[in-house]
Amino acid sequence: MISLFLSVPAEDILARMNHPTVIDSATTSLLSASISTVVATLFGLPLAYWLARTDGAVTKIVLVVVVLPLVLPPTVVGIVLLTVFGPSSPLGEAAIAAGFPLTRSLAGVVLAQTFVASPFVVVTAKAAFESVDQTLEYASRSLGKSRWTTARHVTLPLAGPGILAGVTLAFARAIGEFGATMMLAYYPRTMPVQIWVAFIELGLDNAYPVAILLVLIASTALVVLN
Amino acid sequence: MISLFLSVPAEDILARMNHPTVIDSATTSLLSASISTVVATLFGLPLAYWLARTDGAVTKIVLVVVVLPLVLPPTVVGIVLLTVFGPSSPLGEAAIAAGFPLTRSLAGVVLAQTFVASPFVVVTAKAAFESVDQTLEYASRSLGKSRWTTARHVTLPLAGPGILAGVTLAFARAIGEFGATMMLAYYPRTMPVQIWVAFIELGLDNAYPVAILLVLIASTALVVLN
Amino acid sequence: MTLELSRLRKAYGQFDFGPVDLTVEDDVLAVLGPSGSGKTTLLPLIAGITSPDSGSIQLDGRELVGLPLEDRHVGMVFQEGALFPHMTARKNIEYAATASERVDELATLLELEDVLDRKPPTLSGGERQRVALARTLATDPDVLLLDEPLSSLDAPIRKRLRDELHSLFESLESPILYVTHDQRTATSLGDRIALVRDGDLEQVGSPSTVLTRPTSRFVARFTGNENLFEGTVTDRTEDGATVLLGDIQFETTASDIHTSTVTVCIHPSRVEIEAPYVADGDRTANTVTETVARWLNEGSEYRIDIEIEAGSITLTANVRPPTFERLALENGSEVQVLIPKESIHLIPERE
Amino acid sequence: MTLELSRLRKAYGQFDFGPVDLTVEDDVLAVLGPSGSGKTTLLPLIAGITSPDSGSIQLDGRELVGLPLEDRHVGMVFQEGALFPHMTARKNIEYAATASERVDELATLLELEDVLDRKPPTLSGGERQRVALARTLATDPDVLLLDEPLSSLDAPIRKRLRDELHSLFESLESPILYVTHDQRTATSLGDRIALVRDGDLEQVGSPSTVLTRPTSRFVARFTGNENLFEGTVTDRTEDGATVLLGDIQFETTASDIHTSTVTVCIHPSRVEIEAPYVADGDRTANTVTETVARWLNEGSEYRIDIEIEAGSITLTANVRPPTFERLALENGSEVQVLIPKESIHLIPERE
Repeated sequence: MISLFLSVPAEDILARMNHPTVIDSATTSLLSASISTVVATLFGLPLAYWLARTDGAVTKIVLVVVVLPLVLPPTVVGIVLLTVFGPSSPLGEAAIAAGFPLTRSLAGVVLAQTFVASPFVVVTAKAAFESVDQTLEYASRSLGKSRWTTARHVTLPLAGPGILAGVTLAFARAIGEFGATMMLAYYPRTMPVQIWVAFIELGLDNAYPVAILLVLIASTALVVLN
Repeated sequence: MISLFLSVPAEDILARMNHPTVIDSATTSLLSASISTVVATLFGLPLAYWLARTDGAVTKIVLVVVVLPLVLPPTVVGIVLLTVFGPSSPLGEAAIAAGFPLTRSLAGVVLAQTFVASPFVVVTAKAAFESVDQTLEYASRSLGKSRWTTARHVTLPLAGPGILAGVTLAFARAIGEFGATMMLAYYPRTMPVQIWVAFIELGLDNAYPVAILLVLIASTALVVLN
Repeated sequence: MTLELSRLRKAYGQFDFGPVDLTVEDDVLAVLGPSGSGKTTLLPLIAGITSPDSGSIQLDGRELVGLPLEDRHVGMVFQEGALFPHMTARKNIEYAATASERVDELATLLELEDVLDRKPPTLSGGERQRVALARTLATDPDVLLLDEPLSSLDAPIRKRLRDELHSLFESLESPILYVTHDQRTATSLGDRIALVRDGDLEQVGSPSTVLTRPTSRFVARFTGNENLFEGTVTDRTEDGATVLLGDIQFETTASDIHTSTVTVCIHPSRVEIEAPYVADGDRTANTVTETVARWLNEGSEYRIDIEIEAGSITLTANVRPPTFERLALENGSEVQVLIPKESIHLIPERE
Repeated sequence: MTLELSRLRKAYGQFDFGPVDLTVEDDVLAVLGPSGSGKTTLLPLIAGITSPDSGSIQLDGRELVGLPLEDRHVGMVFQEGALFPHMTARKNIEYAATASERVDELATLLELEDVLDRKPPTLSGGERQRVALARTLATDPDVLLLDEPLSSLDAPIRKRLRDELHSLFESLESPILYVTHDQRTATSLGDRIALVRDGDLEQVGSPSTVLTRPTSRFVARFTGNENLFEGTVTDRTEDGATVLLGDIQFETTASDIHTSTVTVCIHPSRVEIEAPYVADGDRTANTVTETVARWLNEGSEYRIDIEIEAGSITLTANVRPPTFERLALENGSEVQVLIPKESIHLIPERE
C-alpha cells in the first residue's frame, strides 16, 4: 500500500489526475457506487431484518441465495448477469427498446455493482439486527408501542453502527467491482476498469494515478461513513 | 444461476469442456487455489488465534492490515502486488534471476490468490476462536495441561467448524480471483481469466463451459469441506 | 380486574405446558418452580410474546389471545430490566408514559430522582430494576407481570427492594403475577403461590397452606421441607390419624386420609428441640428423645439432623441460634424432640 | 499445605484489589462479598489466570506468582463448571486424571456412574457441577478453589450438593477457597469467612464471629443483620457497657468500647418475642413492650418489624412459625421484646 504512494513523484500524479479519462472514470465510479449502495441498502435492510427475526427452512434458503454473490467468481457473475439482462435476453431487449440499455451503460455498471455489493449490506445488517436483544423489542411493544415505533426508536438506533459498517463495506465493494463490470459494462469506464486499461495500454506507471484516486475515494468513504 | 445451466444444450457444453484450454485452465485454477488455501491457512490460523486472544492497539492495527485486501479493489491489489513483486521491483528481479518469476507464472497466480483469500481464513477463524469460551482453556490448563495440549484437545475441536467455513470461503475466493490475477499473471490462465478471454474472443456462448465448470468445482469444494 | 386463563396450552418440542386453568383477581400470585419447569412460559403467553396452541386468556371478559403485544395493556417487568441502553432512565420512562407528570411521580415513588439522567449501563442492578418497574407502571397496565426481577441482585438490596415491592403491590389494584424460583420471595410477596412442575400447576394456595399442607412430595421439597418419610396409618379417629414411622407412633390432626401408606411431612421449622426431661408445659406434642447426628450453621438459624430409629430416619430441625447455644448442642448431644400434632402433615400415596 | 498470600495487589482500571494478606491452612475459607466487591478477582490470581501487580502467593513456601497455570497444582471449579462440551463426562474426568482407576473412584464418590457417558449439554446443573468437581479432584490438587459452583442451581439441589460438599471438604486435606455471594452457603461451608468489600478484606473470622460480632455496618448488613442503630454509650463497667437507644437504656456485655457513639447491632435471629407480661424465667435480658408494625412470612420463619420509641426505631425479629402462631401475632399486637445482654453487639464509630 505504502509502495503505491511512493512509487511515482507526487506532481507527476497530480498532473495526470486532471486527464479527462481519469476524471470521467472517477465520476462514473462515484455516481454508480452511490446509486448501487442506496439501492442495496433500500432492499437489503428490510430483508436483513426479516432474516434476523425469522427462523426456518425458507429463511435459510433465502440466506444462501443472498450470500451466493459473495463466493461466486466475478466473471461468472458477469456471465449470469449477461444471460439475464444482456442484449439478447428478453429483459435486455425490452430495456433497449425502451431506450434504457442494461449493458454498456451506467445502468449496467449499477447492476453489476449492486449484485456484488448487496450481500455485504444484508449480511452485516442481519448481524447488527441480531445483536439487538429481541427482549428490548418485546419490552417496547408491551409498553403499547407499535412495531414501527419500536423499529424506529429501539431497533434502528441500536443496530445503527453495525448497519453503517455494512453500508460502508458495500460502497467499498461496489466502487472496486471489476470482473462483472468488465463483462457487463466496459463502457462507461469505472475506475477499476480504467486502471486495467491504463495498465494494458500505457504500462504500470500510468495506472498509478487512477489507483491512488480510487484508494483515496474509498478510504474517504470509509472515514466519512464511520 | 439456473439460467447459466439452461442457456446452452448439455452435450454442446460437455464437448467444449474437453477442449485443452478449458482443461488447462481448470488444472491451473485447482492447483493454484489449493496451494493458496493451504498457505493462507498455515499462516492465517496462528495469526487468527493470536488476534482472538490478544487485546490492544497492536492487535487492532494488525487486524486492519489483515482486512484491507477485503475492501481493496482487485485491480488496485494487482497494482500493489506488481509494484512489490513485479519484474522491475528488487524482489521480482531477484526471483527472476533465481529462475522463479513471480509474474506471468503459477507463483504469480498463487500470490494474487493468497493475498485476496487470506483475510477470509483470518477473519472467520478469529471469530471461531473467539466463540470458544476462554474459560475452557483456563480450565484445561488448570488441570495441568500445556498450552499446546489445550489447543489441540480443547480449542481446535471446538473452533473446528468455524475454521473449516473460513477455509472453504478462502478456497472459493481464491479460485474465483480475477482482477489481481489479470494484472499479475494473465498466463497461465486461471478459469476466471479463461472465461473473460473466451467471452471477448469468441462471445458469450463460448464462456459458458468454463463458467459452469468453475461453479461446479467451487460448489464441490464447498460441499466436500462442509 | 380479573385475569382468567382457561385450558391454556403451549408445546415446545418435547415440552408441554398446560393445560392451565387459573384466575387472578386483584391480588399477587407468585409463580414458583424449578428451572425447566415451564414457569417462564406463562408470562410470555399472557404478555403476547408467544402464542398459545389453544385455550384462552381473558381480562375482564376481553379475550387477549390473538391480540398483538401492544394492544393488551399488560405490563411486563423483564428479568434483567430490558431497559433501552441508548436512552437515559428518564427517557426510558418517558417513552412509556402517557403524561409527563407521571415520570416525576414515579421517580419520587421509586426513589429514582438522582439517577434519572444516567444511562442504564451505569446503573446498579437495583436501580435498573426500579427504572424498569417505573417504566412499566408509567403505562398504567391492567395486569402486571414480573419475571424474577430480584434474582440477579445481592442479598441486602434484594431484601430492600422486596420490601418496597411488597408495599407497592398492596397499593396496586390489578392482578399481579410474579415468577420466581426462590421460595422466600414467593412466600413473602405472594398472596397466593402457584407451584409449577413439568408444565403443570401442581398446587395453588396461600403461602402457609403450600408450606404446611403440600399436596405432593415435590411441593414439599421445593418449599424447603426436607422431612419426608414413608409411614403407615394405623388408626383414624375424628380428631386425626395415628401414623407409624418405623417403630414410633405419631399422633396427627390429619383427616381425610384414605390410604394406609402416606408420606409423613414435617417442616423443619416446626420441629422443636428441648433439653431432655424438660416438661412440655401445657402443649400436647409427640415427643421422642434422640441424639444429634450433625449440625450446620446456616446464618440466622442452625440446622440440626437428629437420628431416629437407630439412624434409619434422619429428622431435620431448624433451631434459632439462642436455643442452639442455650442447649449447648453438639454432635452426640441427647435432645428431646417435640413435634406438635398439627405440625405433622400426611400426603396420601398417589394411586 | 499452607497457602499464603502477602501484599497481593491487582489494579483493573479504576478498581483496586488488595493489598491482601491471607493464610489458609487445611481448612475451608469462604470468600463472601457483593457483586463488584472484587471477590472474583482472588481465585484467578491464585490459579494463575491473571497476574498480580505485586505481592506473593506461596504454597508451602513455593512461590506461585510467575508460574504458568499448568504448573501450579491448583485446582479450580469454575462457576458454570466449564466442562468441555465435546467430551462426555467420563472423557472430561479422564482428561484430567493421572490414573484411570481414579475416574471410577470419583464417579462413585460423587454418584456420577449413570451420567458418565453423557455429554455436558445433556446434564442437569447439579450433575454438571459434580462432574466439574470430579474433574478437578482427579488431578489431586494442592489447593482447591471453587467459584460459586452452587449459584445457578435450584434450591433443593443446591441444598443437597452443599451438604455433599460439606462432607467432601472435611475429607480433603488441603486449603480450600470457596467464593460466594450467599451468606448461608458461606456460613454453612466455611470454617472461616472472609468478607470482601471494594477489593479489601473487611473481616476474616469464624462464621459465628462474623455474624454476631461484625466489625462494620457493611459486614453486619451483608450477613443479614438489619438491626443497626446509632446509639450512645452512657456507662462502662467491667461486665459491659450500657447504651442509650433513643430514650431506652440497654445493657450489653460489650467491652473495649472507647468511643461514645456506637452502632448498636442486634441480629434478628437473637431478638426473642413473648406475650406481654410473661415472666422471663432465669435469664437476664433487656425487655421492652411494644407493638408489631408489620409481619412477613419468609417460609421457614416470620419476620416481625416492631416499632420502638414511637416509630423512630424499627426493630426486626425473626420468629419461628410455631411461636408466631402461638402468640397469634398480627399488626398492632402488643409483644414483649427480649434482647439478651450478650446479643447486643456494639461497633465503635470509626474515626
